[in-house]
Amino acid sequence: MTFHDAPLSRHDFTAQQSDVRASWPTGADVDFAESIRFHQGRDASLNMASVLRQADARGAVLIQPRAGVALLSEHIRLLTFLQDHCDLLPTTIDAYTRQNRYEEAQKGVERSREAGHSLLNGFPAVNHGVAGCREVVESLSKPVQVRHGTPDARLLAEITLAAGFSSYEGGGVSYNIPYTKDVPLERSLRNWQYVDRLVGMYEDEGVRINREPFGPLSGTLVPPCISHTVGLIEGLLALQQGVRSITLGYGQAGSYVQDIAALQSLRDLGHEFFTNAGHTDYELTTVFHQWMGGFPESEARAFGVIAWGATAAALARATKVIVKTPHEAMGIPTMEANRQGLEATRQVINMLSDQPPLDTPEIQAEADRIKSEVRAIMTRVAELGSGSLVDGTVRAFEAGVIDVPFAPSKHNRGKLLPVRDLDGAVRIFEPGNVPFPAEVMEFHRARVADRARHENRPPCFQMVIDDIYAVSKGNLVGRPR
Amino acid sequence: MTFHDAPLSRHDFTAQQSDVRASWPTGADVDFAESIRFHQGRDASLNMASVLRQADARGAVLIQPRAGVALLSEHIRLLTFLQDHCDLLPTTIDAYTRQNRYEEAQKGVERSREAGHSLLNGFPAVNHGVAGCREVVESLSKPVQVRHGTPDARLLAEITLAAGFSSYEGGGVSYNIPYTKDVPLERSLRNWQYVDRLVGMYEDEGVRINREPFGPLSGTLVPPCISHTVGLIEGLLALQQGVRSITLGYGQAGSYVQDIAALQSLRDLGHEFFTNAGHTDYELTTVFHQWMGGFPESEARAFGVIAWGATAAALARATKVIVKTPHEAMGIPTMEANRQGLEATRQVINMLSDQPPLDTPEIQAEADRIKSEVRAIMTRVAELGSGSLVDGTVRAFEAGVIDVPFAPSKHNRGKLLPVRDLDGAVRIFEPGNVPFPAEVMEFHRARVADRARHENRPPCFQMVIDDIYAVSKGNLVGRPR
Amino acid sequence: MEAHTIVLGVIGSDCHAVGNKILEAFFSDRGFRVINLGVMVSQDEFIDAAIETGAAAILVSSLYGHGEIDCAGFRDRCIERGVGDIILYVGGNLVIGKHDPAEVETLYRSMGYDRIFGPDADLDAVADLLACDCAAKAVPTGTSR
Amino acid sequence: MEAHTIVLGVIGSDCHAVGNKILEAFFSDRGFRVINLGVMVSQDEFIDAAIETGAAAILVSSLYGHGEIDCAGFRDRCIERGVGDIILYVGGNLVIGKHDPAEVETLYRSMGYDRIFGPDADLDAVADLLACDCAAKAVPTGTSR
Ligand code: B12
Ligand code: B12
Repeated sequence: MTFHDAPLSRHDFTAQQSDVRASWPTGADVDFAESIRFHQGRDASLNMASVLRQADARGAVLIQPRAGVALLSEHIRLLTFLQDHCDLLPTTIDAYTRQNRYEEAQKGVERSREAGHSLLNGFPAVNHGVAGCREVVESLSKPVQVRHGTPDARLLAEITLAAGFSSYEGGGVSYNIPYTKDVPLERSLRNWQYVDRLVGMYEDEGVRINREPFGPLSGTLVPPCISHTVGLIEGLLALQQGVRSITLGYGQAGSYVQDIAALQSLRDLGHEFFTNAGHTDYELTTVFHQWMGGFPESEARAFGVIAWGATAAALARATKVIVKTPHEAMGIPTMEANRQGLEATRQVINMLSDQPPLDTPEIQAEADRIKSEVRAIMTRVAELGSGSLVDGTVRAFEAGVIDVPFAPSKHNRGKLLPVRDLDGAVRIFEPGNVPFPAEVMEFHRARVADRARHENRPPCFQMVIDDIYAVSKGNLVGRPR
Repeated sequence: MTFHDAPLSRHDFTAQQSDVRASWPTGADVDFAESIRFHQGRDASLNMASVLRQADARGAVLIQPRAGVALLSEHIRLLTFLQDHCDLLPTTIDAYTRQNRYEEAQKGVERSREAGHSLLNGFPAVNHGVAGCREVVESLSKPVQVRHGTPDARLLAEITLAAGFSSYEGGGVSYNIPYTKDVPLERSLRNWQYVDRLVGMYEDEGVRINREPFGPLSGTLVPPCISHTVGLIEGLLALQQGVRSITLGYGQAGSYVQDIAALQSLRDLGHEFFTNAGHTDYELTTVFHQWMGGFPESEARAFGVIAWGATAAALARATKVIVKTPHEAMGIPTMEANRQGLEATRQVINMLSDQPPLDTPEIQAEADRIKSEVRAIMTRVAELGSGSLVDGTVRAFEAGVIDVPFAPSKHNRGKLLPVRDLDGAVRIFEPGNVPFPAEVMEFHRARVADRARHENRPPCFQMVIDDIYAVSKGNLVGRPR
Repeated sequence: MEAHTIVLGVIGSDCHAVGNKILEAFFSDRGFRVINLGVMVSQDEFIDAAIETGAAAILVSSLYGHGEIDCAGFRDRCIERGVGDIILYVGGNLVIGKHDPAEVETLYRSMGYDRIFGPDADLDAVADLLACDCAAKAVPTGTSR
Repeated sequence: MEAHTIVLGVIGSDCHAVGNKILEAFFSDRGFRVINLGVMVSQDEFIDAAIETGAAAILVSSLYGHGEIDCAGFRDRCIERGVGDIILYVGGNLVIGKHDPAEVETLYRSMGYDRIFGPDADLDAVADLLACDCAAKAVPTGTSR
């Protein structure tokens, strides 16, 4: 299985670049040469790729919050507070910026200034421009990553990377399908090729920027094979454009057997697909997202969910964990709630990181199953693309070969239906057009049938709905009342 | 290995009973016949033994807080609030009552009334008498247990069991060695034979009262073999007196391999020793205590510790878990903090109880090691006792054959020194006179040496001190700074 | 009795799709005729659909925190567009951060929403209320709401 | 310089032994002559030991919550017994429940304790203070503390 998508030519890239930079006034301030000098002058401890590489070598599990507010000074205050409690810093971008609605973001900034508190759900980095973002980066003593959900993230990348951010989350699938309603996949994939090529240009100048496909997708009962496939595709697309530091992500399902197997298989598959595609000179690390579905409202219960996520991450030795907060069900966390999530996570990870990682025959069997599912899907993607990964991906989504449950995008089939089995693992109830190997599908069916028998009801959509609510109501499997 | 300690004769019992009941005015109100009728009239859902038996059959993990305040109405309010968040209720007794200092307890009640809040660290059940305790029991819709730390708990048992409590924690070793300074072991063992005989008399009348040896002892780096030995001794002594429902306890060490192995081996050893001693008609369940050592002051970190305890308990399928609170490091928890500990615990246990219990070859190896240690110690106890378990136990403590680390009692040798190994398991640094099998001791030494090498310091007392502080400082193993 | 028509959607740039899919399934199941516009719906799209289908009510979701901005002026816009008396419900995580539900309710009431729900809304209770509100609206009275 | 003698113990019916064992090891290591009475020590036992050994200071621990009752009147008792100017430190979980440390400090200061510490006391800092206080006491001055 080889893909021949070419790196964006300098010509294509430059043609796009002037439009991109002209699409909002702050784009004019990007100065690539200056920003290379800036990055090169910084300590390795401020570079995400470098810090991740070292953690990976030590087997350490790092922690990172989500955080972003409308105003520059507030945002700096927030991150300065959080950096004492975490290893890696984020800058979460607001939802207008994610849709390139910079005017609305500007209005949000102004209204936030009037209100005296943030009315935006993130930091509008484009509006704050290179100088504002540079101020953020320079105020901090840990590596900072841009975390968002932007199908066309070219201008955001130009500005934030120029400012000194050293990691950039997202990808043409993972920041489209779960985040938009009607952006054609080919368009977002092309736009992300630009971002990856930009990162590749930094790489060409000796500056390593980390790239992280967004693993959790819709955050809701996503079977590992689906999110792994998307991560591998985005990883391969990034490598094609010259990216060298890739962090593959996965959102906690809640079953420890499945979660540990998922993280193991994600790493294995990454190396398998990347080396098979001829890449050798890359760094691969992993990120585990604490439970991404609906949270319980009770803060105490939320702490339970947070700690269980920390446990799975530590037992699986993820390179880093994205941490939730006790406010998750209710709203953007206060600084203090954010710190609490980090502290609870840190305590568990510290207590566990001296202990052996967990591996059992069940975990191995699960990992093998995930691998065979992913290989089957990727084989179809390759067939559909006849040499082009972009084409293969677009056609795979059209055909429902890749299908993300509960995604809002029209370009996602939405025929696959997941459901939990008796042990709490996410299984396939309705495969849609995803090409599961026959014996694997047999396994899923049998597991779902077991549960249905146990609950005395046929496998049905209500079961899926019950599963969606289950964690927020204090369980993992959504049992009938 | 058989022990021939006889059940207390009716004559001996009655002779003691009048003194016991006369030792504080409220003793006069005990009416055994009435209390039998009361117990018999109650629903099975209010009987601890019955609820534990059913949970055990279902593989459910129940949760129980600690709670007790000075004043009756406040205590009822507290438990009424907590019962919606737990499965089993406690009544934690204050420390004056534990030392039979009822005058001081009385003063505490009065001063609490004046102050408008509790100045006692528990509920002075003897002072409140049968009628007060009956009011507690009748206000509640879950089984209630007496939890204390009383070397001479005869009057407390007379009063609380008569009032309708259906479970009684403690034992002649576990409520002496960690809780007192100079009470001769033989005396507390004899006094607890009285308590067990009293429970046996309830049993004779068809009322099953659950008994629970206190597993955690000093709560501080106690090697599982030590606490298991004490639990087995107290279990056997109870069975000898006619007790039929026994819950063996264990305090979390923090290493999941060791903790799961400890709970498995505790159950196995219970059946092994109880049936070998000729008992067949008994019910055995287990209790797992969330971390019993020093807690972190940060409430968020405390939640991490609490959730990790819940995780180990669920993965090991303990019958019940005793739950800590986010206030643990600071003081007796408020009602609200108590609820938070329960909710966090419940969330984790619910999410895990659908999932398979954890078992690995490492866990089996650890469980086998614990079993061989316990068998070696129990063999010496039997030899020393030549047929009497009471004598064997007294002599074993005199000789340091059983040795509880960090216990305050003069009747404990205090020569055994535990320390964590590289993986966080509690190992033997200095065995004192505890008869560890040679190959097992070899293993401990090797593990400790490994750690010492890794930390570049000899195994030393500072290492032990570092381990004592470790969890409260956010780790498991106390690494040198 | 004829089914009441309701328009459902997630307002603004909000992509949270899961609750929306559940609401569609739930209200259909409870006998409403549901026009679901999905995520990222503008005020005018809501109103267009309501006018087109003669809907009795619009159920607006906002999860992502920009509700305070996106939802403002919705009633005024309904009045401008000639459907000033349509039933307006709003629900979700309606403001940035964790806030007292009573404050949130006051805020949205002042924007002209008839009923305001948090993320913990009991859907059965909502459906009952909605049925009543729709029925009351169907009965022509002299006074406007 | 001669080592200062200090008396150590856990007051009342309190059995918490771990901190006490650590304090003994720590203060010995820091050069004090430590008389450790262990757990469950009465006020008079503390004072007896202090008189017998000519101790400069008594370090009282209370962990279990009854400190407010057990520790009251200690300074008065010292005065009665003729060692009214002995240095009195107290530390641990000094009241029932989680309280503002400042309140706890005021409460114990009113009982006549010179220095009051929570369970998070930094022992190195304590030892430094104690050495100073003992040295100051050793220098005879006209004024009493
Ligand atoms: C899953 C999730 C995601 C997924 C969404 C995938 C998808 N496309 O659906 C992903 C990861 C993509 C995501 C992205 C973002 N999210 Co989000 N997300 C969640 C999460 C964890 C669960 C949401 C969910 O599916 N719940 C399950 C469903 C069944 O419940 P529900 O959505 O609440 O809907 C129910 C009720 O609200 C109610 N309801 C809803 N609408 C209405 C309307 C009426 C009339 C009535 C009666 C009832 C009602 O009924 C519904 C069914 O029961 C929540 C937090 C939580 N709840 O735990 C955060 C949350 C909603 N997200 C949040 C944010 C901020 C974002 C982002 C902006 C990223 C960021 N800054 O962190 C982006 C949004 C980008 C965008 N353009 O919208 C915030 C909103 C903050 C606030 N309001 O203060 C939340 C609360 C998390 C938090 N505490 O920070 N998210
Ligand atoms: C282990 C433990 C036990 C063990 C003790 C075993 C033993 N014999 O030592 C057992 C299980 C037996 C136990 C029993 C009880 N315990 Co207890 N126990 C603890 C626990 C978890 C840890 C204590 C510990 O060993 N810490 C480690 C050592 C190194 O720290 P430390 O004891 O705090 O000592 C340090 C500092 O306090 C300070 N310090 C102490 N004294 C002094 C003095 C001076 C002058 C200075 C400068 C410093 C100083 O320096 C020490 C060394 O660093 C604490 C809670 C916690 N801290 O997390 C509860 C705790 C102390 N126990 C408590 C209680 C109430 C009890 C019981 C009454 C049972 C109950 N109702 O829950 C019984 C006591 C019966 C009795 N007669 O005393 C409460 C006290 C409540 C309060 N003050 O409001 C606590 C705080 C738990 C809680 N939040 O409810 N306990």
